[in-house]
Amino acid sequence: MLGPSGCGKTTLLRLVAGLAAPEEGTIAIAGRDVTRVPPHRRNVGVVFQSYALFPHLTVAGNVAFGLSVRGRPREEIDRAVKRTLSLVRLEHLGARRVSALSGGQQQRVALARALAVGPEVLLFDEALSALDRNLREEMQVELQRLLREIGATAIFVTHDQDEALTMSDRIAVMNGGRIEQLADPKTLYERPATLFTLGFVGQSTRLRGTVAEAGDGMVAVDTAVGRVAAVGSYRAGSSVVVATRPEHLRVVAELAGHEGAEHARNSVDGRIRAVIFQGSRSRIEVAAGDQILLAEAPGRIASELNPGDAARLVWPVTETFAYPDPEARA
Amino acid sequence: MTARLAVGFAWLAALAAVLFLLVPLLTVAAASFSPTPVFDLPLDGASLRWYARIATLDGFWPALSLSLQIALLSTAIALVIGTLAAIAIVRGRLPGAEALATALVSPLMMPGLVLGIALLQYFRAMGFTATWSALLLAHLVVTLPYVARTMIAGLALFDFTLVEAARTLGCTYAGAILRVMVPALAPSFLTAGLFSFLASFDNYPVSIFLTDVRTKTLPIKMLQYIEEAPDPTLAALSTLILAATVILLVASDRLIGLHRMAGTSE
Amino acid sequence: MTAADLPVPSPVVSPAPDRERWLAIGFATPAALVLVVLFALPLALLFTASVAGPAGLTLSEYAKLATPHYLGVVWNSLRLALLTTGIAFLIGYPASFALARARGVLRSVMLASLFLPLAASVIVKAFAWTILLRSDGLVNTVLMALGLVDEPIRMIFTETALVVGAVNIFLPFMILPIYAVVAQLDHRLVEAAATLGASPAVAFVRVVMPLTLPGIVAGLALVFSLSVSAYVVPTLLIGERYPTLSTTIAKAFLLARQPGFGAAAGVALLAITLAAVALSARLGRSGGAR
Amino acid sequence: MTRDLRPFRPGLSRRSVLQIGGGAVAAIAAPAVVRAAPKEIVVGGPAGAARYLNADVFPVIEKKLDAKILYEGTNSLTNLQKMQADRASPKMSVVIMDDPVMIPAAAEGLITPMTTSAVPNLGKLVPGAVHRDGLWANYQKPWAGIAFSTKRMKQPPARWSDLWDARYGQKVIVPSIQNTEGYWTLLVAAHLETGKPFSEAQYEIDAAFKKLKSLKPNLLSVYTNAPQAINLLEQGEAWMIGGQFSAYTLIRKAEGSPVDLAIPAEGGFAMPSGIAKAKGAPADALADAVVDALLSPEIQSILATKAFVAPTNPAATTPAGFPDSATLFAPDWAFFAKERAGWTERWIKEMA
Repeated sequence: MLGPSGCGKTTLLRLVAGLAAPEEGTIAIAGRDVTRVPPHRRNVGVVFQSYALFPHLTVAGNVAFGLSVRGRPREEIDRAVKRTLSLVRLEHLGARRVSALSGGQQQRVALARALAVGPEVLLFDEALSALDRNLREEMQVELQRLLREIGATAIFVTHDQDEALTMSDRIAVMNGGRIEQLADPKTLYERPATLFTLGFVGQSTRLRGTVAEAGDGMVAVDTAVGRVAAVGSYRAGSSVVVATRPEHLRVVAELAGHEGAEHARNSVDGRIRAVIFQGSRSRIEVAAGDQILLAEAPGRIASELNPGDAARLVWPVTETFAYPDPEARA
Repeated sequence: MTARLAVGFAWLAALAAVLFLLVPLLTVAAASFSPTPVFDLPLDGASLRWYARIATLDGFWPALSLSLQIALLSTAIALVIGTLAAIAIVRGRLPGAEALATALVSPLMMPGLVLGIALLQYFRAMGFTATWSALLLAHLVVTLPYVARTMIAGLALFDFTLVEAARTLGCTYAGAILRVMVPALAPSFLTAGLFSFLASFDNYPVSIFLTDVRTKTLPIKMLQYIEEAPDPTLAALSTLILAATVILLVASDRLIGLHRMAGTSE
Repeated sequence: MTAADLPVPSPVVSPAPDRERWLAIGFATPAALVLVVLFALPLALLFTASVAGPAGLTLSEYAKLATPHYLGVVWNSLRLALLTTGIAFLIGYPASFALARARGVLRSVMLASLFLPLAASVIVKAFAWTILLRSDGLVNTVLMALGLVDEPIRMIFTETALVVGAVNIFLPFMILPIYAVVAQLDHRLVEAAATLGASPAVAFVRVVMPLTLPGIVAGLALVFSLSVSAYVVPTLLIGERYPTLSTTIAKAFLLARQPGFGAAAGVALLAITLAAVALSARLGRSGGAR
Repeated sequence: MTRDLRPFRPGLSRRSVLQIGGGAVAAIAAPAVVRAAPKEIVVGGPAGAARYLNADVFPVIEKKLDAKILYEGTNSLTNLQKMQADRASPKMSVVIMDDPVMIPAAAEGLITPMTTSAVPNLGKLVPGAVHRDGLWANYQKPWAGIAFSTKRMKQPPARWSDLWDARYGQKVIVPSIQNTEGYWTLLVAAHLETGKPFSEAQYEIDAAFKKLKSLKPNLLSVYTNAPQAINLLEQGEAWMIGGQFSAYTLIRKAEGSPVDLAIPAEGGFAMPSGIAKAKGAPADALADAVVDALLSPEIQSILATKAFVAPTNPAATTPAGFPDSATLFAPDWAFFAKERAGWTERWIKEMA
């Protein structure tokens, strides 16, 4: 579950865990309706943002907690603790107090504690956000490995799109308490269903305009910089925002021969405003009228571009999407 | 540099506080060995005659037993309802939380004897004359402020996610409070419980109006003994109570320690 | 799904706020019930006498309180409470930090010395203070040995003795609630503040003080309430030359048989103290939010 | 003053408040009614008297009456407050209080008259010992003088004016007027200021306060808590307590404390210890019998030797060295009881 702070993703997680109750609707885990089931009988494992490790218990005590609450025999608990701790590679720290651990270790204890009870669903609430960048990336890989080993369903809550794209099979983008789109990472990125998803996941270039012609799932939109074709079904006269990903925009030095050559392409003429070097790629800002359009180009091409040059931007119509204009609506 | 000074100052203040608090107690303990009937220091010689006298004091054991019953019960009840109220106040979803927090301390703002007179007339006006129950109810009012105030402070820094974590791990709400919040807040619970127990065990301004000839708490008996004669009997009695409290403190220290140990082996 | 039929984003609705609120109300109810049934109602009943005159409602009992003598009595109570609370805080606040740092036997001894005095009756401790503070007592002997004074200074039955005794009796109620909070304090926060460039003093004022405010407010509220309403302490340590609201109330009810006046003084005491405690709680809250 | 003596009466709002509270309290704790065993009786009185009454007096009476006496020893004013609250079903059948407390108890209708038919000894007491046609009687008269530290003073104080002697700066303690024995200092002050005999001086209160003010440099403390004051005297921190009485000081002396009681030349005073029956109390006949026993020569002889008090039954025998009861001045307690609240306030204002 991906979304900005306050969008309700943690609340949704708490609803799944049973720590909050819905006013309406149902929650089902593996087909079982758990809406009225209290958290302690839902068999979910939660890794909290703050980890919520019990300060009065040791590492092993924390991991054993869920099983000992369930009244399992001591030998079984000991075995499970040992197994789970080795899973998170902390078998040597069982007797430590949790306050004596580093952030990454604490995170792994929290994970081990959630895993030890053999939950049907694992819930992660911003579980990696407290870690520094390197550790976070390391943990992402390790978590993926672990989750594959265990084979449990895991729900991550995060506001970090990279983390979401890296770790998930499916992503629910949330905004204002609603799911904007539920899709696999690729679809989500390539076919964002809403303007919000488009804006929240990755970069975009947008133009505001009015639908001039419509038909067959395609629209032609008049924008401040000319007519643009896009995928979408709107009536003529609707206010829309057309958008595409910067990497689809190609900067073409003024080569007259290309004009109109490819029917399935949009093109806009403008002037290069800035070239921002970003390693393997560069970001290029092109001014067209009073609009600024974002494009990306491989370093090799970008090095030939200079601010002030005239430039034409070209991109495929199939990668251009039209969305209702939220401001016009308001 | 400033930090080191501050730490030094803190230790100095703590040392001064400890000495300051213990000096009158040591004075009492020393005076209890007086060979003369005068509650005074210095002593010439030492004697245990005032300890021997305690055994002969009439009504001492029933009074001690009553005081223990009332103190333990009122503390137990106050701990439960005071902690619940503190949770409600600290979690902040309670309308008028701040007003309730202040109101919960208000019984301490009344001189005990006013509370005693008020409760006496109130109970009698309702035809309620059972001394034991009246004492318990009155002591609940006396002990609740200590528990509530201490727990509100203690809970302020408590991370309630711990309770939620325990719930997702299989604890009921009550179980999570008992297995996680209570041990994690052991110092606060210990403080609240001891405040409450001792406030009840040492109370006389409220009790004096509610006790009767058959049902007297220890402080009321002690007041009677000192009225009979201001001799070192009271010093001896106080010294014994202090000794018992030391044992109680060591025991609770051990208990908390044991609890921690139990936690590690879980 | 087409773009045209996308739902309009709506503002966040927190789930079932009523349920949480009802739970909180449920939790607070037993304590509130005890307060109302066993404190507010009995006092209200007793205090109706303060406005009950021979011919209906009257405020004449309150008018009596407004005379210079009784305003002086109110001031005595406040002065005792303020001095006691202030001194107890000055000693208790730093001491609670040392207590939180102490480990092992040292901590046990320190904690014991805080709880132990609560087990000794105020009357016995007053006897002890008399022995310590009298003209040939320990304190005067030490002062003279140190050459600080030439002849014994009178301490018993003075305001000094009163405040010393009151601080002695109420100090644990300042230290222990603060300690309970300080002990939970995450020292990484102080370190974090230091890495942000805060000097120790600034880190203390901006980070540590606000975090320990719940403990401070608890300590101040307890000690102020206890010392402003103290009856036995002033009676035994200074006597009649320092009349307080408590001793005045006691006299009115028991000796003078003037429940009306006693009730009026009781209402005044409760009002003053509630105001002071509510104010300190509010200051604590605004300070904590800074 | 009469206005202030009115009992608490439930009004309308009060009743409704009680109903709310009653329901709630009943829900918390079901009331259990404790009934006294048939041959048991509760006697209320000052805590200070508990030891000698329980040790030396009650066992004799219990044997005689074949009954059990339970002694409720509490401060008189607290006892009065409890009697008032318990007036619907009194717990104490017999109460022992000083006359100044008997007077409000009588005014509030808490005590009931005794008759010579039920309490024969009532008719045999010295004149002036029975008040208001048998509403209460003085069963003993401790005498008051100046208690002094034998450790500090080789010679007992000879006159009441010694309390004012400049040699005793901060060495003197006097009882608060809130205590019955606090009256003696006021009375002596009036006598010293006006030169009139006690019987006339007792009404000269302005003069009394004037003289009393000049005692301030000598005062170490004004006590309401007697044990603390006695302790200071026994330690030798205080040299004299003005207006202390025999049933306290001489018992301490007998136990070995370095204190004694002097009767100054101007005369000593009779403390007014009264006994009465509580109105509507259980075990009425037994109460009569207990009061009669306490007024009997046999018991009063025991009291005299054990508690150092003057008997009020002339048939009782007194040990040697007791002051003649007739020389002890007994003041107008009704006047004292009426004025006490005002004097207390004035005392606090002027002596603070």
